[in-house]
Amino acid sequence: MMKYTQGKYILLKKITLAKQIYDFTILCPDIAQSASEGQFVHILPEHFSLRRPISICGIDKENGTLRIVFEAKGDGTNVIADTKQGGNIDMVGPLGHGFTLTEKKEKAVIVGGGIGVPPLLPLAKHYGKNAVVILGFRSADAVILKKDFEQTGAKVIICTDDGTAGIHGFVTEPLKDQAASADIIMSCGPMPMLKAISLIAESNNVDCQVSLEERMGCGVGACLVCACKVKKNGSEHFGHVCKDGPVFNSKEVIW
Amino acid sequence: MMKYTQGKYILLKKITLAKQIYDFTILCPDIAQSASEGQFVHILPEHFSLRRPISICGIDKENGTLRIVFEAKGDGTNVIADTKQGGNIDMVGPLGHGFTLTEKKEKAVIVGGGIGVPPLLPLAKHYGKNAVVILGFRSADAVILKKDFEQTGAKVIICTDDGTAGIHGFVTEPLKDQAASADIIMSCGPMPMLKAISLIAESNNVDCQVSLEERMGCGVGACLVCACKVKKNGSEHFGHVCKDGPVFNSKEVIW
Amino acid sequence: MADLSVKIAGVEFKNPVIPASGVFGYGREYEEFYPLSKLGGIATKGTTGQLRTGNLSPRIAETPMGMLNSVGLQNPGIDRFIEYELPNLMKKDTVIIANIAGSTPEECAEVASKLDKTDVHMIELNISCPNVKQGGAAFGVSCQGAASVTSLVRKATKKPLIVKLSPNVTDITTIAKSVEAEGADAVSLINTLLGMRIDIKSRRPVLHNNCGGLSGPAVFPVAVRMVWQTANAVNIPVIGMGGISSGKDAIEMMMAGASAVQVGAAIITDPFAPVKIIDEMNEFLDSNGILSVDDIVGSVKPWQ
Amino acid sequence: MADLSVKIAGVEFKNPVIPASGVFGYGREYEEFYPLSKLGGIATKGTTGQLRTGNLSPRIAETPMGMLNSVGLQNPGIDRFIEYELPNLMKKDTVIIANIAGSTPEECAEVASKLDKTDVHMIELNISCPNVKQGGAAFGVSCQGAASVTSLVRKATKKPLIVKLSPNVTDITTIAKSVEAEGADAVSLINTLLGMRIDIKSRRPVLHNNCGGLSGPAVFPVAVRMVWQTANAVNIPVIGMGGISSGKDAIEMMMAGASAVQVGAAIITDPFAPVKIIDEMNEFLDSNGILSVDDIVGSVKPWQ
Ligand SMILES: Cc1cc2nc3c(=O)[nH]c(=O)nc-3n(C[C@H](O)[C@H](O)[C@H](O)COP(=O)(O)OP(=O)(O)OC[C@H]3O[C@@H](n4cnc5c(N)ncnc54)[C@H](O)[C@@H]3O)c2cc1C
Ligand SMILES: Cc1cc2nc3c(=O)[nH]c(=O)nc-3n(C[C@H](O)[C@H](O)[C@H](O)COP(=O)(O)OP(=O)(O)OC[C@H]3O[C@@H](n4cnc5c(N)ncnc54)[C@H](O)[C@@H]3O)c2cc1C
Ligand SMILES: Cc1cc2nc3c(=O)[nH]c(=O)nc-3n(C[C@H](O)[C@H](O)[C@H](O)COP(=O)(O)O)c2cc1C
Ligand SMILES: Cc1cc2nc3c(=O)[nH]c(=O)nc-3n(C[C@H](O)[C@H](O)[C@H](O)COP(=O)(O)O)c2cc1C
Ligand code: FES
Ligand code: FES
Repeated sequence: MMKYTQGKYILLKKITLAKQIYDFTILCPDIAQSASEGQFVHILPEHFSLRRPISICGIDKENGTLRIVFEAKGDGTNVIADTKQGGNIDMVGPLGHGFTLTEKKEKAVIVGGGIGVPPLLPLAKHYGKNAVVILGFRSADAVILKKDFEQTGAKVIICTDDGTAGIHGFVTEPLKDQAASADIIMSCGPMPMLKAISLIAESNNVDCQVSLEERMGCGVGACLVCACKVKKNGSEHFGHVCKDGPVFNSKEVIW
Repeated sequence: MMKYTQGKYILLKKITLAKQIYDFTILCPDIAQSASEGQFVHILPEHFSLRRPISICGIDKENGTLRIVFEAKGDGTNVIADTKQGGNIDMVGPLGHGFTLTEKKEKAVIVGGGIGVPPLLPLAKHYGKNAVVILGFRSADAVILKKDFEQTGAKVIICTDDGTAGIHGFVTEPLKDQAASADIIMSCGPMPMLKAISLIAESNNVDCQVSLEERMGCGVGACLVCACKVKKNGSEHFGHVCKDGPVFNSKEVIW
Repeated sequence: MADLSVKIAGVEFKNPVIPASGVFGYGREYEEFYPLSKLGGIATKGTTGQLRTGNLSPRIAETPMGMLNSVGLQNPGIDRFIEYELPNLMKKDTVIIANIAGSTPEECAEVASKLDKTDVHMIELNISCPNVKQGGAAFGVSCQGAASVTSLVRKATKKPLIVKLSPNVTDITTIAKSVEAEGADAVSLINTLLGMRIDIKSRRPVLHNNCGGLSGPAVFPVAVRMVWQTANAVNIPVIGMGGISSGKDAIEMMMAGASAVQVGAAIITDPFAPVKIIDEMNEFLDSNGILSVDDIVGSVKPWQ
Repeated sequence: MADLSVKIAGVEFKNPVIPASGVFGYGREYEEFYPLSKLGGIATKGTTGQLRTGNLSPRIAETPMGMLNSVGLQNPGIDRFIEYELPNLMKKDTVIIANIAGSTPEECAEVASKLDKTDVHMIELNISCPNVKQGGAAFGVSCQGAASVTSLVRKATKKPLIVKLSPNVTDITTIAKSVEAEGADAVSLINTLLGMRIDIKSRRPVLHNNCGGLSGPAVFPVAVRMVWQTANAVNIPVIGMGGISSGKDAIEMMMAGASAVQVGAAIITDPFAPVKIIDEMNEFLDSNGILSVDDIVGSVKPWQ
């Protein structure tokens, strides 16, 4: 059986979550069937040469759909955002090495920042009430997916940089309270945040998985453009975010 | 006042006349206002670098619309043909030196071949019942604009290469019968046809205007890519189809 | 409104956007779209010693995000240019750059010396055309060829002299340095990249000249690289061009080291391109709090 | 169904479509999309004497109808390639072309001599990388550099040897002739054009390496021109590449003189590109009544 699929898939539902943040539900039974938490899809904006990697935010194997939530930031994601409901999305997937789930009964502390929040939703679903979810945003109007996370039964803590919603401050503050009792920490967001989180995890001796970003070409591990330095078995080498990641054990990452 | 206009204009009406032949009505009051018979508009297919020259087939100054009829032949014209009713057409116009109309009461013999037929419709309107219109097509299913020409009051003669409609044969046969009594001959179509027509005109000592084609860049006479050899005052030089033409006196053309 | 003015070889430009030679004729046609005084300058169609009819048609072909042309220096000759086109242009309140070319260094020098007696603001010497004395290789593909024609033209005129470089070379910086050494006041680049397209139905090259010059957005990354390399290699100003079609492109080219930009193919695609580019540059500078466009020239911070 | 098979330097290809070096790894990933046996051949990622880690990220940037890359020859080294990748590839029922490179002619020759003892079908020598012995200029930009590395590699192996040429040169035909003279069995072209992009917000080059290699549809007209020139200058077969993204492009490249084609950037855009290209070539040949793809090689009819 072939592991990867490429095709033009129908955009079933399109919602705007916040300014320039879109929530797409895409009919793609073959990709949905084999997708897992933390993987991504690689989307080609029409008339572009490079695909855009977007994390999977929801997997509905029964209905054969995937959910993605993304920011229309530059030229390519703006073109993707312009797709009309019923239109086509040219997509390759599911790609990458996602999060490694542990037993549901473990206490997972799930930490997301900004547009790094969406891929964490499936994790909250998995751990349910045993999860503590800490989400950081710029301000109240940038908060996304709060309800979705709450519906998983997880405890949800919101932080904003400007205090307009939830705790005024960074996600690292509530994390410090939670880390000691955590069985595992999982995170996605900007690099400085991930680095801070991995230090907290390390000092608490808790396993930590982080989802990284790098500019990509093929998305499948062949072209070697998405290299990032990683440590494995003591020695440094180049890993590839698209295939060895995007999710890495925080101890492997060279910050 | 500026002579040329460029803008995105609304496609009001889109009709399919024959296989791959489209009839567009475009709202462009500024262009319509100054357009005249035999001129063309220069249309940019989205994501292309070069515009496509398309002759004006109808000018409605009152409603501010232009009509164009064109064949979706290659990549660019296919993209233009995909424009939806209500969508935008990026257009520069009106361009070129068109037909020079003589008095309405003169006998004009108007000869068109294939997709060269559309620009002749405004001429038939001008000369009305004094016009004899000879239109040649591949076969019955390629015949376009027959009714439109008939409505002008002109006498319309249809020829087809395969005899499936009208006279079986080339437009030159009926032209030979009409040329002697003609005051003027006006024509648009493939080069070999135009050459044959200009020879008939010459032997009957009738003035003849022909509309030529050449690959174009700017469309306004600046880039010099649409050069064609012409004779003027006895000496040969390069004319430019976009500005000196597309309509030339047949005696100027070097065949 | 940021200050868009720039000064190159002593000549003041109200803004750094100049229609490139060959796409803008002598400005007459574009005056039907907008006043030419909006432009920083105008580089006129390449002019030679005598009238030239150019190559046979077709002379243009579409390519992915670009175009090939093979006009082949069609022009009415320098005398007619000086008599009929230049006086009109000089009234337009914009910098007039006379682009010149020739089949021999002597022809180029003769054209330049005729321009020296006019009011034209600058001369741009195109060295991408074939040197008949050297078996038809372009002047601009060897240091020696580039130097020899520059040296002769330099002697023929006191006007600010821009030498326009060919990108079809192994190392453009060596050519730039050799024309700098011969007294060029500035260099402009890039001219077109040599390319070809074939109509697979007829099996004929699309251009009657078989090959032609590639320009348009497709070549932009090559142009940025060459401008960056050249700006780092010479001490005279660099005028950048090749694929610029937006204000952002112009800003990028100037950050790479260009003191001004020229716009070619984009005008064929959209006659308003240069005025749109000026507006977009203004917008970018304003929204980034940059007071003068001069401040961004060569401001790229390369990785070590 | 037209006959798509071609023969180059004695090696039979079932069809003329070959993923280009660097975009296809060692095929493992694309086997998850389609069987590799569908392909005419596979050019593997450039392999050097020792493991190389390549350049720092970012290593890729988008450009109009193209892309820049600066991977920088990351590879596990020849020994690991021979031990771990090659045996797997040799089972795939397609022609395996080992692309090799090195910092010195000696390194290239050593890699070739190790491959000589394997079952690999062909060797493709990439001469676009810097020669450390010559101050870092690429071997491939001078006839002497190209000849010297070709000559040494030629002595190291009896395998059919393809030399892959750099387009960043004034005259590619002189380089092609000098590698032909040193015993190359074929040439392939074009490698990437040197380019640059700058992020105007951060004023940083997008690529950490500052410059990178341009490929994709944008370069297609340059590639067609160079293939045409080269095919007319040498007597050995030419393998054409640079911007091919459709069956029609492949046909055009073969009409220009290529005996087979490689596909790079298009695979990054669409993993199925090579199989789509094979299907589209078949369609074109069939609908034009052409029985064998061999018949179109070099069939362009230039204007006089
Ligand atoms: C594994 C992975 C998962 C991601 N998941 C999401 C998600 O769920 N939601 C979301 O909004 N964003 C996500 N991103 C970031 C997203 O890919 C970029 O925002 C997007 O590629 C930017 O494209 P653009 O056309 O807007 O920007 P442009 O500036 O036009 O992009 C130019 C090039 O740079 C690349 N690029 C720019 N920013 C990034 C970035 N941050 N990471 C990787 N490549 C980049 C683009 O892909 C493109 O190749 C993810 C990135 C990765 C690597
Ligand atoms: C003054 C003038 C008026 C025209 N009026 C009409 C009209 O009313 N209706 C109509 O159907 N066609 C008309 N044509 C022809 C029409 O311009 C071409 O069919 C069209 O440009 C082809 O574009 P494409 O994208 O289909 O083909 P492609 O093969 O993709 O075109 C590639 C390039 O070649 C050019 N080209 C190809 N064929 C021609 C041609 N015959 N003449 C000029 N350039 C060409 C294209 O403009 C483009 O630049 C006219 C041409 C001219 C010069
Ligand atoms: C149709 C056309 C004609 C040109 N003629 C000339 C010319 O006469 N002299 C010259 O120096 N450059 C000429 N050029 C090159 C341009 O001035 C410019 O260097 C090149 O096109 C790259 O810029 P662009 O990508 O913005 O077009 C011509 C370009 C085009 C497209
Ligand atoms: C990501 C990437 C990596 C490449 N690596 C190599 C390489 O290792 N060796 C080589 O000879 N060419 C390499 N190339 C060049 C391609 O093989 C090819 O020559 C070039 O990209 C032009 O073809 P294209 O336009 O189809 O991509 C690489 C190209 C890309 C895009
Ligand atoms: S994007 Fe190609 S290897 Fe990761
Ligand atoms: S198309 Fe530019 S001069 Fe005619």
